[in-house]
Amino acid sequence: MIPLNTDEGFSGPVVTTQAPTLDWWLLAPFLVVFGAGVLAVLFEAFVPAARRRGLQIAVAFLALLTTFVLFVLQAGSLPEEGATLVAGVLAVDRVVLFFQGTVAVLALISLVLITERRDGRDAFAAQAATVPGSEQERAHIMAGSQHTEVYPLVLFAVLGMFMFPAANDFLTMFIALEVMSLPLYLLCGLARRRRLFSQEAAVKYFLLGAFSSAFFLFGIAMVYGYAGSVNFAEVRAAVENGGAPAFDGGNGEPLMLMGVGLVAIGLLFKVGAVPFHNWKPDVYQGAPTPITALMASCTLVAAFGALLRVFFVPFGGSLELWEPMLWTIAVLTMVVAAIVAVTQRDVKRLLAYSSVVHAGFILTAVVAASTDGLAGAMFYLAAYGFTTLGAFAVLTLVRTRDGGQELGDIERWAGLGRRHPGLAGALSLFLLAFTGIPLTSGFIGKFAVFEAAVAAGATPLVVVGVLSSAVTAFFYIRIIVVMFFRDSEEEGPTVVPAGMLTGGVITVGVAATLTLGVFPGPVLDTLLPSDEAGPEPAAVMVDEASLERTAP
Amino acid sequence: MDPMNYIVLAALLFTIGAVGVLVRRNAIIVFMCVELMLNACNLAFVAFARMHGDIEGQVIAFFVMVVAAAEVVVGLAIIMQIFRTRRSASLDDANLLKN
Amino acid sequence: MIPWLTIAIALPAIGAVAVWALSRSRTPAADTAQTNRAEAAAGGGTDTITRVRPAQRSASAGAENAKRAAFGFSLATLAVVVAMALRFDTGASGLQFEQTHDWIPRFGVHYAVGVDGIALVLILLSAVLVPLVMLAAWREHEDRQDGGAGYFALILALQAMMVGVFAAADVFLFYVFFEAMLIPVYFMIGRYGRGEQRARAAVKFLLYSLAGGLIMLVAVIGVYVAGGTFLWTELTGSGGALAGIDTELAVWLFLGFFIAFAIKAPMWPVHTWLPDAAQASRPGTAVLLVGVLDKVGTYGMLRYCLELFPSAVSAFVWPVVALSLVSIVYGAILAIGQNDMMRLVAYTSVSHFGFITLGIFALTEQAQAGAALYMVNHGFATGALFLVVGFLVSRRGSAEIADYGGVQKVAPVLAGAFLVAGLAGLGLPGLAPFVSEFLVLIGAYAFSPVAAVIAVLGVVLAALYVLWMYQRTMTGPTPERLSGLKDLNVREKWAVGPLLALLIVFGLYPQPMLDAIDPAVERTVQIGTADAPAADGATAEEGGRE
Amino acid sequence: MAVVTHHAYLAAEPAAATAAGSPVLSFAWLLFALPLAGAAILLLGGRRTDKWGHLLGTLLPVASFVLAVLILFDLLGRAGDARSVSVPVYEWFTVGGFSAGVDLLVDPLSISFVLLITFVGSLIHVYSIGYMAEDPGRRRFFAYLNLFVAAMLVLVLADNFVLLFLGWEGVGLASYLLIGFWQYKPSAATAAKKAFLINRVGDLGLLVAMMIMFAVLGAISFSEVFAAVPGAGDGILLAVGLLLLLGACGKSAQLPLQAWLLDAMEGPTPVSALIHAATMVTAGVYLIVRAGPIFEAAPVAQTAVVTVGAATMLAGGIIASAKDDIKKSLAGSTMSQIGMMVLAAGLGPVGYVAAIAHLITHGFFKAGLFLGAGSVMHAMNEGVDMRRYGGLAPKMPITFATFGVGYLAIIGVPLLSGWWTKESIISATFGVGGTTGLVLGSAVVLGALLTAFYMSRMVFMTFLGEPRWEEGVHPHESPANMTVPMVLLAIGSLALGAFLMLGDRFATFLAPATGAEVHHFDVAHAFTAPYGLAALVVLVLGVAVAWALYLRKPVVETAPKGNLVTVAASRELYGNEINEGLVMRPGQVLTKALVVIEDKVVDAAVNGLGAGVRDSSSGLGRAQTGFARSYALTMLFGAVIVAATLAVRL
Repeated sequence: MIPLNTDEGFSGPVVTTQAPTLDWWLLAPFLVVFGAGVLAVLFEAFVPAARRRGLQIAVAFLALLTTFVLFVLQAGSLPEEGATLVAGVLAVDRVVLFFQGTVAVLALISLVLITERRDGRDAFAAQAATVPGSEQERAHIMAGSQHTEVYPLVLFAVLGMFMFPAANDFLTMFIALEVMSLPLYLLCGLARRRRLFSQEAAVKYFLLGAFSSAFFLFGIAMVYGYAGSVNFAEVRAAVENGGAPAFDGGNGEPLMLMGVGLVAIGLLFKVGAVPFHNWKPDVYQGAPTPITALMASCTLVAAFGALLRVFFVPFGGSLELWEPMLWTIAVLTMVVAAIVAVTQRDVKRLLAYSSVVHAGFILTAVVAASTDGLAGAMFYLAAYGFTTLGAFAVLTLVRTRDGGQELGDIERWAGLGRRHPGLAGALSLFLLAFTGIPLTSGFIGKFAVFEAAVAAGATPLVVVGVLSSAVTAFFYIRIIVVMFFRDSEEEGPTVVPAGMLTGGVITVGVAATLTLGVFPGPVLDTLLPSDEAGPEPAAVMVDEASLERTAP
Repeated sequence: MDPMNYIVLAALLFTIGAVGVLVRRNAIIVFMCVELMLNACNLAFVAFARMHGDIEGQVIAFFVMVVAAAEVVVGLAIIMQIFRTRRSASLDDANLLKN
Repeated sequence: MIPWLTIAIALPAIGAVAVWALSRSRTPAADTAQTNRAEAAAGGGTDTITRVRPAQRSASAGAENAKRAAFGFSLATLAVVVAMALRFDTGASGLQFEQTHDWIPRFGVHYAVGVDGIALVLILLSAVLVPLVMLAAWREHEDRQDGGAGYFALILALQAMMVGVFAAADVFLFYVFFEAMLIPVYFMIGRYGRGEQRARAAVKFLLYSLAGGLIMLVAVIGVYVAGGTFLWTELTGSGGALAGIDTELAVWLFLGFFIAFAIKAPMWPVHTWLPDAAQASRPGTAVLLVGVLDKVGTYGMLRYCLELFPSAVSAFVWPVVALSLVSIVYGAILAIGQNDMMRLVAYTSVSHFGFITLGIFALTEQAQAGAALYMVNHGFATGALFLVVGFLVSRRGSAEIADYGGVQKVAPVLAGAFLVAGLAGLGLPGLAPFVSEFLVLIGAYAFSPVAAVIAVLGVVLAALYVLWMYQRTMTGPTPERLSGLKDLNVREKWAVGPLLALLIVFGLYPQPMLDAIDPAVERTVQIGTADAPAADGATAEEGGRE
Repeated sequence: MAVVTHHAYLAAEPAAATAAGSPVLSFAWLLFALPLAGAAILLLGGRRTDKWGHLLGTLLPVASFVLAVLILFDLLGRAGDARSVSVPVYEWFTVGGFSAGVDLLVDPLSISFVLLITFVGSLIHVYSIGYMAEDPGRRRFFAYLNLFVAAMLVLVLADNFVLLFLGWEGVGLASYLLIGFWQYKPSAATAAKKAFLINRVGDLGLLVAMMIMFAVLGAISFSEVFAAVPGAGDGILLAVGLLLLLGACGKSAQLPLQAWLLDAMEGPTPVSALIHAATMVTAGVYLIVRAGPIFEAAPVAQTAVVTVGAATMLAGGIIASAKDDIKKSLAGSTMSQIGMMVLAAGLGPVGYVAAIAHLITHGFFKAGLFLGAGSVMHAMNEGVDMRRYGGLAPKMPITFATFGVGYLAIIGVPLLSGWWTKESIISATFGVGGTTGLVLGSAVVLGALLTAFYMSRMVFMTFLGEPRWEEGVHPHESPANMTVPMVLLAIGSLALGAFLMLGDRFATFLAPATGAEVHHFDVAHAFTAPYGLAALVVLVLGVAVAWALYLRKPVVETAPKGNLVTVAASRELYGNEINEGLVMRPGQVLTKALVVIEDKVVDAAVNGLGAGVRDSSSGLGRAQTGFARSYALTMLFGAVIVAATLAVRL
C-alpha cells in the first residue's frame, strides 16, 4: 500500500519518483492484442469500407497468432515460480500461460467462424443501428455493408480474457472483467438474422452483467475494507492474520465474508453457475452463433481462470470458509441445469444448459482445492472448449429450408444422419464427448476433475456429478436419436456446404476431441501442474502449502 | 466520525440500487440503478481508504468511474437499439427468449 | 513373444475402419438401390428381401465386398484367438499373454492386457459368435442404402471392444472398453434394429448401462485413490495395493462396481432394459448382446468385485444369492408369459444369468467353475436360439408366437435346430448347458441347500417355456399363410450349424474348457472362502433349517 | 448284511482289471454307440437316407443285441462275484472334488435290461418297418427309435448317477419326440409336452438327490455312494430315498405323476409298445433296485415305495377296466403292472428278483399285446374304440393267437410267463409276514383280479362277440414283418417265465448284483399255498365277471353313462383335474400376475423415474421466464444462498 505521512488529517501522498520496472517481454502479448485492437479501430476510421474487412481479418489473425507464439515462448523462458509484472498488478506463471494460450487458440478458431461468409454475408447485421425490417436495413443489405467493428471488439474482449486470469489484484481483475464483457455485450446484438432475439439477448446480457459486476465490485470494496489492500498476496496475508491493522482482534470477519460472497457472485455469474445462470440460455440462443461459440469456449476458460485464481490465491488460506458455499453451488448447478435441459428443444439453448452443467463439474475440481483439482479443471476447460466450438460450428451449417436461417429445433433434425452422415457423425462425437464416453476428451476431463474431488474427500459431490451426467446423457442421446434413428420427414433441414473454414473448425474439433481422449498423456503430464513435477510450477496460481484445510 | 457510518450508507445505496433493478421496468432506469450500485461501491472504497489511512481506495474509485462511463456508452447503445426497434424501453416487453 | 491379445483387439478394430471405408465408397448403382428402397419398404417380410435382392446384387457391389471383407476379418480374428488358446498353459493360475505399457502416467493408467482361463474362454466365445452372426445377418439390411455394410463395421468394432474388455488387466482400461462398447450396440439397436420401438429401446439400453457405468466410475476412481494404481495385478492378491483398505470402504467400492455389473448381467430388478432391447434388436445384435456383452457383467463380478474387494464379499453373498434366485424363478415365469419370441428368449436369459450369479456367489469351486462355463454355454445356446428365431423373423417379419404354428411340417430343419437350441436352453444332459447348470447346482447345494432347491425350480420351468414355445410355433396344423415358408438355406445352416455342433461337443466333452477355467476358479474361490465366515455360518444355519 | 454284499460286488478295482482283460467288455460302449450312430446318420443324412434308413435303423439295435449276448456269455464265464465289471470309457467332467465319468457298469442286472431292451427293441424296429411303411416321416421315426434305444442303454449301463441321469433324460427326450411324432395333431404335441414336463418334475427329485449325494456322501458314482451309505445320517438317506422315488414315479408313471402315460398313447403304437410298456417306464423299477442299498438303509423310504406301488397298481387296474380305448386300457394295465413291480422292489432284496423277472416277462407280453393292438388298429383304420370292435378272431387269426397268448400270460394262467413272475411277487409280499405282508399280499391279489377282469374284457370286446365295426372297415391280417415279431414275443410270453424261474436260474444269476439271497421258487408250493390258490381263484373270478358283462350280453356301441365309480375310472380317477387345479391354474394366475407386476411395477419404476425428471424439468424450466428482472431476482436469491452457506461457518 502506498504509505501516508500519518499526521492527523489528510494531506496528499508522497508520490514515489521512480517508475515501476516493466517486463516488456512478459507484457508483450497484452500489448500486441491491445495494439491490434487500437489499430483496428483506426482502420475503421480511415480505411475505405471496401478494403476494411480483409485488413481487419488479417490484423486480428496476426495478432492472435503472435500472442499464441509469445505464450509458447514465454512458457519456455518463464522461471518456475512465475513472475509478477507492472508493479504486481499482473502475475504470470505456467498455469496462467496455459489459460491464456488456450484462450488464444480457441479465440483463433472462433475467429474463423466469425469470418466465415455464406454467399457474401457473414453472421452479422449489415447495419446494427437500423431497425429490423426497415427500409434502411434493406438498403444496407443491398449495399452489402457490414460491421467490420466485430474484429476490434473481439480483440478487446480477448485482451480482457488474457488479463482476467492473470490479474494479481482485484482492481485489475475488475477492469479485465469489464474489458472482456463490454465488447461481448455489443457483439451479442449484432446477429444478421432474427435480430429481435439478438437485441434482446444483448440487453439481458448487458443489464445482468452490469448487475453482477456491481456485486463483484462491492465485494472488492468489502475485501479492501477488510484487508486494507486489493493485492492478492496482501489480501491473503491479511486473511491469515485476521484482517488489516484497523481491525484489532479480527472483528472485521463480516466484511471478509461479504467480500468473499459478493466476489464469488460476480465470478459465478461469469461462469454461469446456478442460480446465476439464467442469462446463458437466452444469450446463447440470441447471439450470433460464432459469438456464442466464442463465449462458450473462451469466456468460460477465462472466467474459470479468474475464479480459480481468486479462490486459490487471495482466499486460498481460508478454504473452510468458502468450501460449503461452493459445494452448494456446485450441486445446484449440476442438478438443476441437467434437469432443466432435458426438455429443451432448441439446440443452442441445450448447449447453453450443457455448458452450465459442465461448469458445475469443473466447480467440483475447484472445491477439491488441490493441484490435481487445478490441473483437472484446466484440462477439462481446454477439452470442453474444442468440443463445444466444433458443436457450434456444426450448428452454423444446419439451416431451415425456407430463408435458410439456422434451424434450432432439434425435433426437425430428423434424418440428418442419413443424408449427411459425416456432419451428423461429427456432432454425435461431440455430444458423446459431452456425455463423457471413454475415448473422447470429455471422459478424461470428467475423470480428472472427479478424481481430484474424490481424492479431496468430496465423494458425495462426485456422486451427484455422475448422476447428473447420467441425466445429461439423456438429452445428448436424444439428439443422436433424432438425427440417426428418426426417418426424415420432408420438413427436414438443409445443410449448407461446410466450406474450408467451418469444415476446418469441425475437423479440428474432432481431432482434438479424439486426441485428448485417446492420448491425453502429453497434455496431462507436461502442460499441467502436478505435485510430482519437481519445483512447484504453479507458484502464483496455487501454492500447496497454503491450501491445507484446518482439519474438520 | 466513524467511517463505518459511510460503509452503512454505501450498503444502503447499494441495496436501493439492487431493489431498483428488481422493481423498475424501464431499461434506462434499471441501468441507472446499476450505476447507483457502482457509486455505492465507490463510496465504500473511499470510506475504507480513509479508514485504512491510504489512498488506494480512492484511486480505485477513479478507475471505477471510468469503467462506469464505458459501461454507460455500451449500455445506452444497446438500449437505444432495442428501443428503436420496439418503440419501448420496457424490459418486460423483451421476452422472446425463454423456455 | 507375439502380442496375441493386442492383435486380437487391433485386427477387428482395423477391420471396422476398413469396412466402413469400403461401405462409404458409393457405387453409382447404390442410388438405384436407394430408389427401390421405397418399393421395398412397401411390401413386408420375405417377399421384400427377395424382391430387393436382384437390384441389390447389381447395385451395392461395394456393400457386398465390404461384407466379405468384414467376414474375412472376423475369421482372421477367430484364427488368431484359436492359435492363442492353443498356446494357453492350463497349468498356471495367473494371467497369461500379458503386456503392460504406460498410457496415462498421471493417473497410473496402463495399456495392460492378459487373460486367465475364464477370460480366454469368453474371448473364444465372442470370436466364434461374430462370424456366425455375420453369416446370419448377411441379407438382413439389404433394403438399406449401405446394404448393411455399416452394420458389419459396427459388429467388428464391437468385437474389438469385447476382446478388449475381457483382456484388460487394468481397471481403467476395462472401464474404457466397458463404456465404449455401449456405442456400437446403441447404433446396432437404434439404427439397424426392427420395429417402431427400436429408438426407445436403444435409448433405454444406453441410459440404463450408462447410469450403471457412471456409478462404477466413482468406484473406479475410488480404487485409484485407495490403491494408487489401476494395474489389476498390483491391486489384487494378499500383497496387493487394495489388501489393506478397511472393509467399509471395500463394501462401498464393491457396491459401485456391482451395480454396474448387475445392470449388465441383467439381474432382477434392473433387467427391464433387456427384453425391450432384445425385441428391438436384429437377432444378430441380440446374439452378441445377450451372448457376450451381458457376460461382461458376470465376468466383472468374478474378476473385479470378488478379486479387488475380498473383504467385502461376505457382506454381499446372501443379498446377491437372494437376487439370483429371484432372477431365476422370476425370469422363467415371465418367459412363460411372453408372446414375442425375442422377449421370451430375453427373459430366459434373465433366468440363466440368475444361475450364473448364483454360481459365482455360492463361493464353491464347482459352482464358480460351473458359472464360468455357464457363461460360454449360455452364449452358444442362446445364440443359436436367437439365430433360429431370427430366421423365422427374416421370413415372416414377425417374432409374435401367434403368427406361427406347424412350421415343423414345412421347415423341418429349421424346427430341428430350434428344438436342439431350446433343449440346450432347458439344460438337457448331453448338451453343453447341462454340465454348467449341474455344476452350479451341486456347488450351490454345498453352499445352501435351500438356495439350490429353489434354483432347481428354474430347471423345471425352463422345460415349460421352451417346449411350450416350440409347441405353439412348430407343431400343430400348418396355417395357409405359412405353407410357403422356406426351410433353412445353406448360408443359414452354416450360421447355426456350428453352434449346435459345439453344444453337442461341449455337452459330451466339456473337460478341455473346464481345464482352462479351473485354475482361475481355484484362485477366485479362495477369496470367497478365505474370508466369508458369514457365508459359512449362514450355510450352517441353512443346513439346520433343512 | 445285504449292504455288505453290495460293497463286495461294487468294489470297482478288480472289476476294471477284468474289463481290461476281456475284449468283449471293453467294447461295451458300442452297445449304445451303435444305435446312437444310427440316429445321427438318419437325422443328419436327411432325405438321402430315406431309402435305406429304416433298414440301418433296424440293423443297429440287432447288432447291439448280438453284442449284448456275447457280453452275457462273457459274464457267465466268470465267478459269481466277478460278474460286475465297470468299464470306464472317458472322463466326462471333473471339477475339484467332483468327477463324473462316462463309466459303464456291466453286471447281471444291467445286462438283463440290455438284453430286454435290445431284443424287444429290435423286434419292434422290425414291426415298425411295416407299421410305418406309409408314413412320410418313417426315417425320422427310426432315428428317434434308435435314439431311444441308445439313451435307454446308457441309462441301464451307467456306473454313476450323473450318467444315469443323462440316459434318464435321453429316454425322456426320445419319448417326447415319439409321442409327438405326429406333431400336426395338437393332441399329440400336447401329450408329448405333458409327458416331458411331468417327467421333469420327477427329474427334479433325481437332481436334488444327486446334489445331496455329492454334498453329503461326497460322490455320485454307485460304488462310492453305496460305500458311504452306512456312515450317512438317517435323515439324509430318507431324503435321498424319497427323492429317488420321486424320480422313479415320474418315469414309471406312478402316483402322483401318472397322468402323462395315458395321453402318451397318442404316439404310434410301436412306441407305446417299446417305450411306454416294455422298457422306459420300467426305468423307475430299475432305479429303485439299483439304489437298493440306499432304500434298505431307509425303511421309511421303502414303505413309501411300497405304498406308491400298491396304490398305482390298483388305480391302474381300475382305469384299465373302464377305458374303451384299447391302447389307453393297455396303458392303464401297464401302470398297474409296474405298480406291482415297484411294490415288489420296495420289499428289498426279497422282492428284487421277482420285480425284475416280472419286469422282463411283462416286457414281452405287454409289448406283444401292444403290437397286437396296433395290428388290430391297422385293420380297423386306426380306430381305437373297443366298442366298435368285436368278432375279429376269425379275420385276423395270427393277431388273435399272439394277443391271446399275451393275454393268458398277463392274467397269470399257470405255467405261462406271467404266472411265474407274478407268483413270485405274491409269495414275496406274503413272505414279508405280519399284517404288512397280509395287506400287501391281498393288494397284489386284488390287482391280479383286476388284471384278469380288464384283460378278459379287452379280449372279449375285441376278438369275440358280434362285429360292431364302423362302415367301410374291412379287417385283414397284418403283413409278415408285423406278425413275425408278434409271434416271437408270444413265444417269449409262453416260455420265458419258466426258463427264468425253473431252478432259480434268474435268481442265482442276479444274486450278486442285487445282493438278494436266492430263495427257491417252489412250483408245487405255488399251487398248494393259500396265496397260490387265491391267485387262481381271482383269475377265474375276473374272467367270469368279464364274461358275464361283455360276452354273455352284447356290448353297447356307445359307452353307457355309468355310475360314479366307472365315470371316475374312465376320467382316469380325475388325475388331470387334480393337476390342473393344483398346478396349472395357480401357475397361470401367477404368470399373469408377474407379467403385470413386471410391466406396472418393476419397469414402471424406471420409466417413472424418467417421467419424473421430465416433469421436474418443465417445472424448473418455468423459472426461465424471459424477464430480465426475474433473472435478477434469481441472482439475488442466489446471493442469499451464498450468504447462508458462508454464514454456516460463523
